[in-house]
Amino acid sequence: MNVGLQHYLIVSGLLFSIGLLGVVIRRNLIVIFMGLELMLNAANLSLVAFSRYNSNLDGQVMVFFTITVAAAEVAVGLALIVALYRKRQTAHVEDLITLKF
Amino acid sequence: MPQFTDILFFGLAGLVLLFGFLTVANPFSRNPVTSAMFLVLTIVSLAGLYVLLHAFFLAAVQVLVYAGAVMVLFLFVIMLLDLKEEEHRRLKSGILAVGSLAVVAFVGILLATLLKAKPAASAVAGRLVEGDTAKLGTLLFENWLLPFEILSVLLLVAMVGVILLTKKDLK
Amino acid sequence: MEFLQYLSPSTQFVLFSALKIFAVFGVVMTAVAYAVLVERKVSAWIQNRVGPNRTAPFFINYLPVIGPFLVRLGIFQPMADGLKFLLKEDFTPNYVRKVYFWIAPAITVIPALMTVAVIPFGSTLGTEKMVIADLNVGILYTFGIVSLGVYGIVLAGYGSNSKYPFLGSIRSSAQMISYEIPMGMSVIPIFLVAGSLNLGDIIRYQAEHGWMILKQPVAFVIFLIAAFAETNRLPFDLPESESELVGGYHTEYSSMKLALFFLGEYANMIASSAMMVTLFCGGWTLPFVTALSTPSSSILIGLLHIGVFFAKMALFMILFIWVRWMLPRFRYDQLMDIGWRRFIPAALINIVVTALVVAFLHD
Amino acid sequence: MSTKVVARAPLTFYERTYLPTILSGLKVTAKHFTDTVFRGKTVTMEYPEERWVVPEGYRGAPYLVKDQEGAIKCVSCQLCEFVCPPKAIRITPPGADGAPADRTNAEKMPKEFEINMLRCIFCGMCQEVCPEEAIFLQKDYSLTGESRAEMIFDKAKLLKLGGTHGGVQKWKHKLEGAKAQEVFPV
Repeated sequence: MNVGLQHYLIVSGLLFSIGLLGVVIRRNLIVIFMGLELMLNAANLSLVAFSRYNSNLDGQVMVFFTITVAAAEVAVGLALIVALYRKRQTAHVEDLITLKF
Repeated sequence: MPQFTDILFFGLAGLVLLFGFLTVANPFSRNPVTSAMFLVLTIVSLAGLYVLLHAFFLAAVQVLVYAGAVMVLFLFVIMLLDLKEEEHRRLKSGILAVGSLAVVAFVGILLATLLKAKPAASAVAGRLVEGDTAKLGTLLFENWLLPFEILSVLLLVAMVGVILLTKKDLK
Repeated sequence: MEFLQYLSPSTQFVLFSALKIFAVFGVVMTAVAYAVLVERKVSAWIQNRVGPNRTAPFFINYLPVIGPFLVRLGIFQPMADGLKFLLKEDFTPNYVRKVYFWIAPAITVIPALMTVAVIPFGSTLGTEKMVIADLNVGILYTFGIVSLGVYGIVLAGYGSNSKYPFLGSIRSSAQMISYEIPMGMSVIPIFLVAGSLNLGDIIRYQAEHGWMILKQPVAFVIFLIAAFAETNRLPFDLPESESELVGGYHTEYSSMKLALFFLGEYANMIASSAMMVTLFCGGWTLPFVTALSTPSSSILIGLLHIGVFFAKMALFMILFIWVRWMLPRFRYDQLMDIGWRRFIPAALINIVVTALVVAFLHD
Repeated sequence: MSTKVVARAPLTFYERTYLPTILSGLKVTAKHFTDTVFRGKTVTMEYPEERWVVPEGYRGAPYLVKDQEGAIKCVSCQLCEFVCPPKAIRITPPGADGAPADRTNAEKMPKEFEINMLRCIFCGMCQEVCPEEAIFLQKDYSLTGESRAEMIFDKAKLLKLGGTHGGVQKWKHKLEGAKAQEVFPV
């Protein structure tokens, strides 16, 4: 059996689902954030695989951009969580039920 | 006889999925630090998969940026926020059941689609490209120059935003 | 050596790689042990002391003149040190987070050893290249692995579950992340000049066009100082600053686990010395000697190249040790100030200037 | 006004590059390095081979001494035992039918004289109080042993370690003085 594009896509899909699972079942903001990171990484994997099997480097450039955006996103997201924690002393989504601070 | 790279693929893919699962739903510990550490392992194994796909530059960047910088940021925030409470909270079984069901359904749709789709004819060995740094750089600075520049502005904006957000008082 | 020709290329590759890995691992481990000895000896000499001069195995008494001389140099001290670390009580406080407490020392050591893999420590020995992995993205690999070294320290602080280690680990990881940036930026001009990320190519370029240290002195200075900060050596040893933080992240550690932290620190020093030799000081080449600056199939010359590399590396190691007694420890804000407000702009300017020069000369 | 404002001159650019500090550090360390390695100037004393010259007035372990004629000076008066703050000294008197003193003009000598060196605090009170100048703090400084029992020094050991100590031979001179006056004191 030869490993091909399909195998990579399946791994990527499963990883995406795992990230989704984390977002759905975990109630901690930071762990939810990690789930998001997993989903981004899954997308990256499929992009790299497409790039490899379609002989086109554009996919890798895309991944490069994704990684950069993810880094920026994590920085902003974590800053938000820290700011939230300062106000509310919690990072648990179930405790954040008011609309106004 | 399966090729060496195939064995590597299955090993790494297994590790990626296992570590990924332990990141979000570790049955033994709900400590966010443990989650973060498993996420690091996931990322490093993913870098291994990138190497298998001959995307060496991306593999290095993946480890450097994700594992080296982003995840340390995560760890910092977790450690400084003192999230002990998380370990004692009980997961609500209703959420757990519904969430799992939704995800399983999602996986079903995904797999059904992927297995139905025939891989393109171009996806064969021989004409595969290398993730060479020089080629990637040329591409980045010729075809993708505008997005690249926009991205740098985005990073700057993020930087300013983060500093503003985490400042204690904005006077 | 006849039988080697009957093996398939991939088997040969595996065989030679394994050999090289074992050789390099052995050399690095020995070098770590003796770096500790050199550290103790040089420290002693700078402080008008004698240093370790007692340890001797029983058989040394039978050697007439050379024996006492070796004992006086402390040649056998590393063995005693190693044995001591192995035999000491391994104490785990009951309040620590056990898993993290146990894996943190290992995580510190592994990246330090892995960085050595891409460094070409010689030209060729026979037909075999003297580098474990001749990667095209060699330097990126190194930086990636080095950035993983932070985890050992962060987890040591988190796992110890007490104040001083935690403060030490926070300081250390902030310091390491901060200095990775100027360090990474400082090497970019080298790739601009040499036109490759492969360390072997960089050495070849230096053999032809002269050492990088002459062409990129600013980059060298930034890299050198960032290397001090990355390896947590004085004057940047804030994480373990014993006068304020008791011992930083190794406060709660003892015995072999503590030894692993030291091993990681010294292995990091060795790796960064090797990196500086490779990037700035011509690797295994020597200028003005043609035989020593071109790869050759002769085993003798190959060994000489390795010798040259190790001699240069040893000089850098001694520099690392010497600086420890030259400068007092920086304050934390000074450390961050130097990293962010001096080195990053300097490295950026260096990149821009080099890029302009390269572009100008290229056309 | 007890406070004094120190005028701190702003650093020049050259000073702010840390170069002068680094260079002076290099100079100092290099000087010490060459001094040690090439000229052998060390401040270390390599202990078992080289011994420390103990200064006058050092208070080491107390030992019993003999006089010039090799006689035991101690007369078992037990003052030292009484005065010893940590009660490290134990003297067994000879008793009614014990051996007589081995020198003239002394009534008795101790049957056993023990000093527990683990208890001794080297205060020198025994030396101070001794009317016979029979016990002296010596200059020993590496007093070690492998068991507690070993560290209790008995009479023979104390005498052996103490050696002879001239000093004033109180009773001898008293005797001579008395003889000169033809009054026999004892």
